[in-house]
Amino acid sequence: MSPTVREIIARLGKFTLIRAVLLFLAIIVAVYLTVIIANLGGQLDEIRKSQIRYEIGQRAFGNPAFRDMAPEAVAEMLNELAETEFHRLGMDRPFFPMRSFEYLWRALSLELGRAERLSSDAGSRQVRNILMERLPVTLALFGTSNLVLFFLALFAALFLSRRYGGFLDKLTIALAPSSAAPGWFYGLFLILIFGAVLRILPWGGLVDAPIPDTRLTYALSVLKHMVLPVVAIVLGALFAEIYSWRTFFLIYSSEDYVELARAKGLSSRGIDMRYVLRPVLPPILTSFLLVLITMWMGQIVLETVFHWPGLGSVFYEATQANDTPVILGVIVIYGYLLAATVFVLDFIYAIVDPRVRVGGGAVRQ
Amino acid sequence: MCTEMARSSVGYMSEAREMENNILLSVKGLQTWFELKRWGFLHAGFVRGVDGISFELGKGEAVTVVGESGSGKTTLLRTILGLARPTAGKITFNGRRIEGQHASDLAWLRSQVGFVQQDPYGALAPFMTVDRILREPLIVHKMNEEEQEQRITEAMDEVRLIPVKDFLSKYPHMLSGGQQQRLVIARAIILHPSMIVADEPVSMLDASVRVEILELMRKIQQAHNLGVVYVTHDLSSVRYFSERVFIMYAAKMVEKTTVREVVQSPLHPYTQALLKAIPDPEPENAGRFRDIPIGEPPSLINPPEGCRFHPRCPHVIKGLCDADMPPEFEPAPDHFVECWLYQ
Amino acid sequence: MQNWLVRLKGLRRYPTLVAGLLFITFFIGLSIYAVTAIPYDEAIRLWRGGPGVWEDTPRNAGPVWFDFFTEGRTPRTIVIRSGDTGTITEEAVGDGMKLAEIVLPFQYDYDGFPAELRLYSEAQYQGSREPATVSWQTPDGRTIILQEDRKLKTVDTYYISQDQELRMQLSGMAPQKGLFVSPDDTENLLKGDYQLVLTTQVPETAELEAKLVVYGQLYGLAGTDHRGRDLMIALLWGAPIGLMFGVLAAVGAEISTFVLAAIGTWLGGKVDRLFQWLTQVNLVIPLLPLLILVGHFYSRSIWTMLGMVIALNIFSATYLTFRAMFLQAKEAPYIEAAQAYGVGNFRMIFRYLMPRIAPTLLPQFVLIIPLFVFLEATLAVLGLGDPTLPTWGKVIYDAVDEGALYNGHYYWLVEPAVLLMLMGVGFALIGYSLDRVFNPRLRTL
Amino acid sequence: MMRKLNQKPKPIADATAAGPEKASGPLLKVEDVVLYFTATQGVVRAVEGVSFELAHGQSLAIVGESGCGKTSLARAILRLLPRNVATYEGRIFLNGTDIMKFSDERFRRDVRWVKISMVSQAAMNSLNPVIKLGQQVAEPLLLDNRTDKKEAFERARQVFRIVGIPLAFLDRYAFELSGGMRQRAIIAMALIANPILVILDEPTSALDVLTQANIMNALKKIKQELRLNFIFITHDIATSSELADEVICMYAGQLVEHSTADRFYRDPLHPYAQKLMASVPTLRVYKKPEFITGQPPSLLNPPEGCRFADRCTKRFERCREEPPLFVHGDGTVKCWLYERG
Repeated sequence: MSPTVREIIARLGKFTLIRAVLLFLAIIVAVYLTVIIANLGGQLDEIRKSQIRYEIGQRAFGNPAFRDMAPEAVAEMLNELAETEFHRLGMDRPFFPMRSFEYLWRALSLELGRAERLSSDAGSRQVRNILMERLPVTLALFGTSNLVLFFLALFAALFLSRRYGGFLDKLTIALAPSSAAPGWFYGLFLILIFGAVLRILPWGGLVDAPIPDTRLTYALSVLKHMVLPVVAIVLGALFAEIYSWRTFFLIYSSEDYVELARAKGLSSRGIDMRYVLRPVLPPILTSFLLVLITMWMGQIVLETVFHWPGLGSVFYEATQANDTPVILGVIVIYGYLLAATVFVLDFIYAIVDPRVRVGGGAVRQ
Repeated sequence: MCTEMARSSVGYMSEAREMENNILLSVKGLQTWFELKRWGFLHAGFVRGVDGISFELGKGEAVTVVGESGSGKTTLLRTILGLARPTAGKITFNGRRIEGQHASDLAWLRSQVGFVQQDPYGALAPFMTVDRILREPLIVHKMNEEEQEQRITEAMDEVRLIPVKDFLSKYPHMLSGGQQQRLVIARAIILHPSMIVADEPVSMLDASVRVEILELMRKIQQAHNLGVVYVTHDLSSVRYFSERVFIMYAAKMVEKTTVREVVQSPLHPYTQALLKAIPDPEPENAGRFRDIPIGEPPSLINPPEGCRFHPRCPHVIKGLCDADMPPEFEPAPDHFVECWLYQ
Repeated sequence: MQNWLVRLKGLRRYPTLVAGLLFITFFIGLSIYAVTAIPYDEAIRLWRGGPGVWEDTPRNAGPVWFDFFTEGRTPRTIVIRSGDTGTITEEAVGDGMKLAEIVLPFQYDYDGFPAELRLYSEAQYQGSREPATVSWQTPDGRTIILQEDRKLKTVDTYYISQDQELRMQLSGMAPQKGLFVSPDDTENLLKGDYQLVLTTQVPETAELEAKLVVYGQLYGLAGTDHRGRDLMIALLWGAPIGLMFGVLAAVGAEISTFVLAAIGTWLGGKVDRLFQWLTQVNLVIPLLPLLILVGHFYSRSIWTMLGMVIALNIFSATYLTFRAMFLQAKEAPYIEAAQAYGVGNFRMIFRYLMPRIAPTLLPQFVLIIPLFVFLEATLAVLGLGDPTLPTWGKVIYDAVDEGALYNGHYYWLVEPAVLLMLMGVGFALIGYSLDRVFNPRLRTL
Repeated sequence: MMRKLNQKPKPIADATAAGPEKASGPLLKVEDVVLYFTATQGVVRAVEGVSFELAHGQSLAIVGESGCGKTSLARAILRLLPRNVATYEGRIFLNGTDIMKFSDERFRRDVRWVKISMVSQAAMNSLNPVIKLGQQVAEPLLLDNRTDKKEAFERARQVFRIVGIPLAFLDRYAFELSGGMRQRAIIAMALIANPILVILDEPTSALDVLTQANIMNALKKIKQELRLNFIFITHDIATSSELADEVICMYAGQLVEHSTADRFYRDPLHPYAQKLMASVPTLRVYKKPEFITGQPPSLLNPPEGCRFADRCTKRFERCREEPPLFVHGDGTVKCWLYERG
């Protein structure tokens, strides 16, 4: 009998579990690599030590005994205290392997201690709070723009696949190279036209200067601010995606089962939905995954250009302010976000492709 | 006809004595299984390509293996060529062992066995010229320059791709189906092998060209006294390949006999079914129904218990055929069959 | 390789390809011109600046061809040196001193006011510094005292336009405007001959020199940036650097991935699974932030960046596309035939597998170049480009950083952006048309 | 063991055929059908003016080497034209009505998969991988709401039984089926709309011998019970005799001989047909097969006169002109040898 729903869920569960484990292993290796690169010149240790000295210094002020000592004596005492503290934390042990794993664990759990200069809007100096505060803002922009891109490209590609050789088709082929430029690049021009010259859309930022009071006006203002960034992101990849997906459709619509569907008398709309769109989804998802990966990278500059207070701009501020813990924190968070993107798309892939859902035969080595 | 080679039918001689009484290829209880992996590392069973096969081939003797797709015939060929490692049994070529050797130390076998494949266009690298295609095996076997030139022209003459210089600079897509297959044959004999393995050499050619290529292969076989193992699924063309024929089903050789015997008095139920199924071009066919077993060829991953044909066999003996694997019987001289009906 | 040539000859029928090739040959020409016209160290000197390098160029001046759009003649920069157009007259006044008078005359008949005025002077002598008076003579005979007793340093720069007392003296008008109008008609400019006179009493052994620069609004073909650097240098030199970075990165990343994919697919088993997993890891590594980390900690030189980009792109996602192609090629019967006549692993990979897929590598390779060209620009826009090199990304960074959009210097941002865009589009045009020629699946459409 | 089809489902939207028995003229009449394609090197003249008639209840086999235009002829009849079609002319009468004049929409609604259906050559991947089998097979009945869902699936079960597929396979996917089963599913799909003519294009060439024979048995049973007419296209002469009452032999885009099965398989008229029959190895009776030297002409610029001339052993000077179709006994042949009739 055909596999019951329970079996399908069990198979999907097993499939996604294995994917999740493999992805998590990948994140560990990626972050470990980052930690190693970061500490090649011993920077990580410097930061850690300066943070410890700072804490010791804070504690020392509280203690009245120090207040009346001569300044050199105080400095010398603090140094001593710092040295014992370093020893206690085993800072003098060799970096490999033990301490590197310790850094790895701290990085993975995002406890990177205090930022050197930056602080979150809520005033906290903890790296994790700074990042967590900015995460939803980035996700909002990233999510909307890529959903718009996906559906716009999908239906444009489907529409074009039936007009092979038509004017619109040739136009797309001519425009496809426009996606060579990333989103932030179009952002600059959009700001130039709509912000500077026409002055009808805000330059950037999340919301109007005097924060609107009601929730509705606040949301509207945010939407208004999102228009340009979303258009920039979409323009950065739209035509290349339409071109490549329209090619997928063309190749798949010359498959034998589409010929048979046409022979069976299905209307072209019927064929598109069941015979072209569904079988083509898996390769489209794979190609969209690659787009998302490059999108994440483009996010940094785009947010900077649009002053969009997300992870990207905090990363830029961190580089300007030379704030290493925050830089490390953002890299780790991006690692998680990339892994999440890969996982989500893999999961959708498993649902869409029956071979995985129903379990194709084992692969012969 | 090929030289009828005297040999005793039952016992198998030790390898050493095989050498001088011209046994070219001896296969005893051969097994070649592939491990199946799911998601790259989970063991998911074995594909039993060849599962206990024995036969012998004399020098200069041709034999035909008839088997359908999924019967394991390709695995048998790959094992003889040393491309698939046998998991059990013995296989020796010119007295030297093949099983158990790693692919790298089978180099001596490479020049000894020529390989003619089914798809003529696919068997030729599309980006190489004819000259390059023929030169590659010679380069791999480290032959000097003039030896290469001499062998290339000699091989092309033999397969009548003449005038030679017209073809040398051509690419495979510029040749017709027949010419492509001739080039494949030329490449197979260029290393002066002592045996040719041909996997359905003519099945993808048009009827009119098919016979031409068959006759060419027969001429080459006799000229160089080559042992040949033909594989085909087309029983009606066996008579033009060789004297002896082996019928293969689900990774086993169910019947071994001469062409005349297989047509006049097939013993194994599967062979009988094959004969009933294959039409000759006669108008009466349109009216008649063929009485052949239904069902599908068995999977080689978990084949049926006992005799592998029992689920489709019209004469199945309950309790015997579906329980134990039938050994090889010889109900008539030089006519072997693996079926409990002849115990 | 004969059938490659046939296919290449057939390319003429593809207009997009011809357009793409035109763009790229333009940039190659630009690069050759840049490298020959302004040799490397000359470009670096002009770009990195240093004492006196940017003195003669105005700040934030637009490109000269702006003039076509404005009917009037926008002011250009005028430089008057005491050595040539200016004159020095010296007269001994006893006890080892001399009275020196430097006159720097110039004719001003532009329609607009100058952007800025500056007086550079040098007075080489020992002992305490002597006061000097600077006066300004207008075409209608008026003389305005700019500075009463300015103590001239050995190398002195007098920013006339920023001189607040002068501004007060000119009833609040900015000096570069006030000095060029007659008192009764302060709106439109007074054209004619002007001159600046510098008189000082210095020891006889003193060597005096002075230079007045009347900065115009336009300069050169590309205009200047906030430091007065001629953007033309960056626009010219941006081309070879962008090309070099893009092509080398593409070669490094694509070829290595291609070879590894061939090896991984042919050997199969553990090697293939390891490479696939490394691709997974690579997918999860955030490329740009890591590059920035390296640039931040170690060095931002373009060579380190190039090395890192290639290293991080070896197991990029294209590995999976190549792997799919190689898996298909591996099943071809001629591979099995080659195994049969004894071809080893190495020869199989390099002479049997790779030539089969190589044609599809070309379009992919060309399409990757613009991504790397923009990556280099992205690094620069984040302020992490190679500090020494004049690149387009650096110009964009300065423009965005200095708020070019806010105060209307659009040319500053648009010029490098358009060039960057054209190079990217050029490669993409070639890449897409090659894709249609070489990609077997597309050819059948 | 095959349940006799008791009642024949009401023919649906039966505008043209007045039921196969009563019609007077031939079921199918093809006149001068021409089909050319544009390829990069020039115009490929795949079908060059083919004409023939097919009476009711008769099955026709079309044989010929690869590239002779037999598949193109089938596609021409069912108007399944690829993008690069150059010329498509001629007249095709189905039960007396010229369906060539139908608009594409009317052809789709009234003829394709209503009166004529097809079992395509590439059966192995003719099934949509992401849709269940039952849906695909029942689909033609659900178009233009010809029938409701329940009746469509009932009909699907019926045709599955006829071609011998276990009913459980209705909600399986294509990749779960063996080659033989997929082929039967395609045949079931062709029968679903109760057509009067089914075109079989190399239905079994990719299958093993026993499965092929089983499917041939099923087709013969369908031919007898449903009184269906088949056009059976294959390059395998021996298999063609399984289902042929009449045989057409094609060469280089032209019909060279059309005669009854008895005539063609025993003693064909056209020299090419004779050579073709001679090159087929037979199992039961020993005869030394011969081969035909040379290759078929290119369809880009076919030679003047008879296209088989340069390979024909019986060539004489008349062959420089193109021979017309001569009537000879109850068949027709395109060869000057039969000029006197």
